[in-house]
Amino acid sequence: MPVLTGKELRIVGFLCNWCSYGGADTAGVGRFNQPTDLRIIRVPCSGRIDPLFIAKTLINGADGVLVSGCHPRDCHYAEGNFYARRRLEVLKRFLPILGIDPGRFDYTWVSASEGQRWQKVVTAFTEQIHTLGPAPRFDAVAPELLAKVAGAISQGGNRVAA
Amino acid sequence: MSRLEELKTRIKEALPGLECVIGWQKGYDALHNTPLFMRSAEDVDKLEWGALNVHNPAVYLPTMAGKKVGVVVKGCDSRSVVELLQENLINRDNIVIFAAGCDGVVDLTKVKAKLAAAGTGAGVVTAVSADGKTVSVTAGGKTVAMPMAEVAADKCLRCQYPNAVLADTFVGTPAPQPTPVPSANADLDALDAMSVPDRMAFWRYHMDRCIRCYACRNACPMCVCRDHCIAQSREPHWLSQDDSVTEKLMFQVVHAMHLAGRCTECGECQRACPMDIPVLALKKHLNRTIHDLFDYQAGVDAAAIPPLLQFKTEEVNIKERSW
Amino acid sequence: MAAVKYISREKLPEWLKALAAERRLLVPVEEGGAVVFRAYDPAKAPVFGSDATAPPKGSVFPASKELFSYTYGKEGEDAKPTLTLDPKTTAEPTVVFGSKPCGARGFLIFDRVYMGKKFPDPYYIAAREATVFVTMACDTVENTCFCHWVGSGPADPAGSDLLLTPVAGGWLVEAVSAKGEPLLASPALTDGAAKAAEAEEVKAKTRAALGEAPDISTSKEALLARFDDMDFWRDQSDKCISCGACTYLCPTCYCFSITDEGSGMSGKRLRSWDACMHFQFTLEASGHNPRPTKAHRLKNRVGHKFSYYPTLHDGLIACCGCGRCVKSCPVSVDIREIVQNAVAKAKA
Amino acid sequence: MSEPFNPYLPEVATILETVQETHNIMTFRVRFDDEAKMAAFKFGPGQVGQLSAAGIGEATFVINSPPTRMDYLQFSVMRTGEVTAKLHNLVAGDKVGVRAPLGKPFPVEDLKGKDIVFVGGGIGMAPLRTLFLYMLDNRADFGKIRLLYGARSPLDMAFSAELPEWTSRTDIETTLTIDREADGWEHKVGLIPNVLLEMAPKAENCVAITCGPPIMIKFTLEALKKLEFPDEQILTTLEKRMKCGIGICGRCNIGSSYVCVDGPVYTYAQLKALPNEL
Repeated sequence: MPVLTGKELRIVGFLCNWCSYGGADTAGVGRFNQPTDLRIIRVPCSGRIDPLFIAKTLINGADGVLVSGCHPRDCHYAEGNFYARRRLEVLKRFLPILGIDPGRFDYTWVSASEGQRWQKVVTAFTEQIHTLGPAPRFDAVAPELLAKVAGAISQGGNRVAA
Repeated sequence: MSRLEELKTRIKEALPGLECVIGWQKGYDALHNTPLFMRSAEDVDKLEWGALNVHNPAVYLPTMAGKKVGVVVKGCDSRSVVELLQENLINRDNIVIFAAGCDGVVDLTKVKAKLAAAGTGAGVVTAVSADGKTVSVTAGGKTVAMPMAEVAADKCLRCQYPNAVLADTFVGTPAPQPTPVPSANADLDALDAMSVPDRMAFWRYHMDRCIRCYACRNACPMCVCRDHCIAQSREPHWLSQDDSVTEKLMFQVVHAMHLAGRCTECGECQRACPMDIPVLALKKHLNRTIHDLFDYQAGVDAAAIPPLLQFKTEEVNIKERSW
Repeated sequence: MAAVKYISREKLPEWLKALAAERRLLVPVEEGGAVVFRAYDPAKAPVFGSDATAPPKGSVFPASKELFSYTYGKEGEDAKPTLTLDPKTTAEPTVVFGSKPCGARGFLIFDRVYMGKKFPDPYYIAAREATVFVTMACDTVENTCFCHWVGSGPADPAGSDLLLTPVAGGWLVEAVSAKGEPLLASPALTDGAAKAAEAEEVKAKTRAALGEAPDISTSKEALLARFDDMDFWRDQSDKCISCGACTYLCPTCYCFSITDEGSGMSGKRLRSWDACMHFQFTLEASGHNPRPTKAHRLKNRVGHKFSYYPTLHDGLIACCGCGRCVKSCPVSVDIREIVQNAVAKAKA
Repeated sequence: MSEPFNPYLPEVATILETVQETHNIMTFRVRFDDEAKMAAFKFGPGQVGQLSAAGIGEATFVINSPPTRMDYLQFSVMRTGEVTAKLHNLVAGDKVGVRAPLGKPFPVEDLKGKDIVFVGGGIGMAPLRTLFLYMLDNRADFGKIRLLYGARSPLDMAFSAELPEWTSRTDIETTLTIDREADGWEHKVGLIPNVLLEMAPKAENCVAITCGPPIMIKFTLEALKKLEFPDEQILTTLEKRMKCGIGICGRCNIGSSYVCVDGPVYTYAQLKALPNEL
């Protein structure tokens, strides 16, 4: 049963195999109530997550992306999540310049035993996405908006008066 | 002896030990210079130095691996060489770097706009002269004087390294570092001022005319995957052949993310774009982020490790969300 | 002889609106500094002065076109697999307004390939037949223009249906094909007989401004003679960065790729522009590549236009001389220079 | 009005049977779902088709069944890339698309009355098989027929189910060879060009038809020259990356010759006249 009322949105979760996937499992086994918008993709390590996975997911219309890995210092592969943290932070700051609300992406750390923390994270993130609503799409930008931004940067090119 | 003549002399001296030396020569008209591959003394005599040397010759270096080559660089080009060295993509022993102080290069898009405003066009240019302060372009019988500050490439308007950061042969007196001009980041400033939905509209508007020629990628000295770019592979299948803005923009994201912490902001991506798409703004934004997060600038120290190839257990500038 | 008409600058929007009412009307407009062909919007003035950054190639040969859609399914009690293919070859009636003669002439190169006897291409034919070209003769010539090298000129009507020539206050309008004549019916057009002489003068003046073309009539043999001379091609291609700007912006480059895009049980097969300058173009599944370096690929591009195509098509050069490959090249690779170098080397 | 012929639109066909020939070669026997089109389908030995795995793409293969046996069209596919990997996962009953026939066939009429030497290596046997079987089905039209078929090892030999018949027939002479000794192998051991030299076919009134990997072709051509075969009496088939198959898309051309329409069958004399870009 969805915790949140209203239409389900499309949220994609990339979870590391060793901690967060276990954490989500713990939450399930513990029968913690969770919203059902999240679709989980299990990856070996948060360090495996190419920021482009997230960018492609969002550009192609997902309403939100959540990444979760082992807590720093607890990575199964010792340092995968340290690299991930740098990449994910860079991506998070990059998304708004593309026109994607930074609130549509977040990353966090949840261990395999933290079922309750997982419940909290997924609920808070899902609520956040519901507040933002369905993601606007690049291929459906209103013509008025296009006209508005057309002159935002003055450029030269090979324009010649008619 | 002028900088150019001294460069020619020094290159001629070095040429016998080199496969070639890459520089610039006059192109098909007075407004365009073009990359020059010097293999003989007669080739060296064609060398040019000045505001029309817009190209970054470092782009050719990774493709010439295994050969000993020379390259003539502006300050900004030298940063690409350094970044390539940082990443072990070229071998220092195989590269001979020739450099001179740079007084800035023009942005041909800005020159075209000036010509258009004067009622003429870039296609009919017959003469160009530049003295460091002003560029005078004669086109369609009119001579238009353009202050360098108005037609220089953005990177020149905030240039920190007018002299090569690494060179084997540096000729002439070093060029003074220019004072940054506010308009140097007009594109990024405009984007910063926009709302997030407006930015989506902005990219939708500009990417629509992308022809997917990958000039931005191929002109980029740091795009070293070359023939194996994921944009054109079927396995993995990152991009489809749909003529859609999402596919086109996705490639720009691929390019930008693969440049994170590596981009020296030479501006070749945008300069090369035949459709004048302002793709450099994405990299400017990214570089600002990298600088804010890691206090790092690519391509100035050959021994430095790019920030995304290292980490700190306690990151000073990354504030994670508490749930 | 069809009537000669005149359209004034003031009356032009009226004519454009009338044309747009009945079909898709593509005009050159400025977009972020580039000039591209877009559906006519009365709020946005077309740009007719200089040649468009991108030619109107996409009007008939879109960058990406669905050849058919496919759907897998199951039927019957034993759930036998099914596969349904659904092609769409129809095209929208279109007027391309304001291209330069070279941009329209490019399709003559396409026609011989796509409208051949053995495998006429239904997608191309439908689009070609549905498209009318209202072309504007040039009154200025750019440094990159070389239409006169390849058997054309700044007022070449070949490939166009109406030809407009700039005269004082507007344009002289001539029907140069039967397909163009119905477009003259608009009341915005007036009789143009009085302007005909002025138009002829403009045409002659522009043609004279191009000067004499060098003799490249031996390009067919000259390029073949250089086929194995890889030092020559290394020198020609040294600065090339192997991007696709030259091919995608070329009004005559007609090569393409076919790819399937889909997920799950359905999707589509697309035909999309492809560029012989890309490594992947001829890369075989085995890893072998008959054109492994940019020198091989540039050789094919120049060879195709100035040697192989003319060999197959009565000497017609697969180039319209618009110069886009030269002016849009990030490193100013100049195809004129390459052809001349090959011709000169053959003579030597 | 009926739709004009669409050269890009495949015929939907059903896989009747698959045969795992070797670890990486699989044979597909297919029939068009449209029986009228199947009945009307005509092709010559050596012509190729584009097999589609819709959703992945198309790739070019020779129709290696002969036009004299029209129960099905047979394609043998070596797994090398994306499309062939997908095809290898298909089973009887699955649907494929077929665009055929494309290209030019072997000049069958010119071969009548001649002695024939087939020299096939590995998957290169596929294009020879169609002509070979066609000749067997019209045996009286041709002179002496010899087949030399080689592979790396017995396990790499495709069409193994047919080999006993080919080697036991008395109206033809079949020689099988592998590169290195293998247990239980009763035929020749040796590289194809060397075995060919041993066989020493006489060039007079004889046509050699060869197909195989590039290195084998190279040395086979040398062997044939030693045996004094004139260039006009050597036929081979080329392989190139193809997309359209109808002479437009610009991949398979060698100079002005488009392999997909002017080939894939060339005489050595024709090949020599083409620019060097294989």
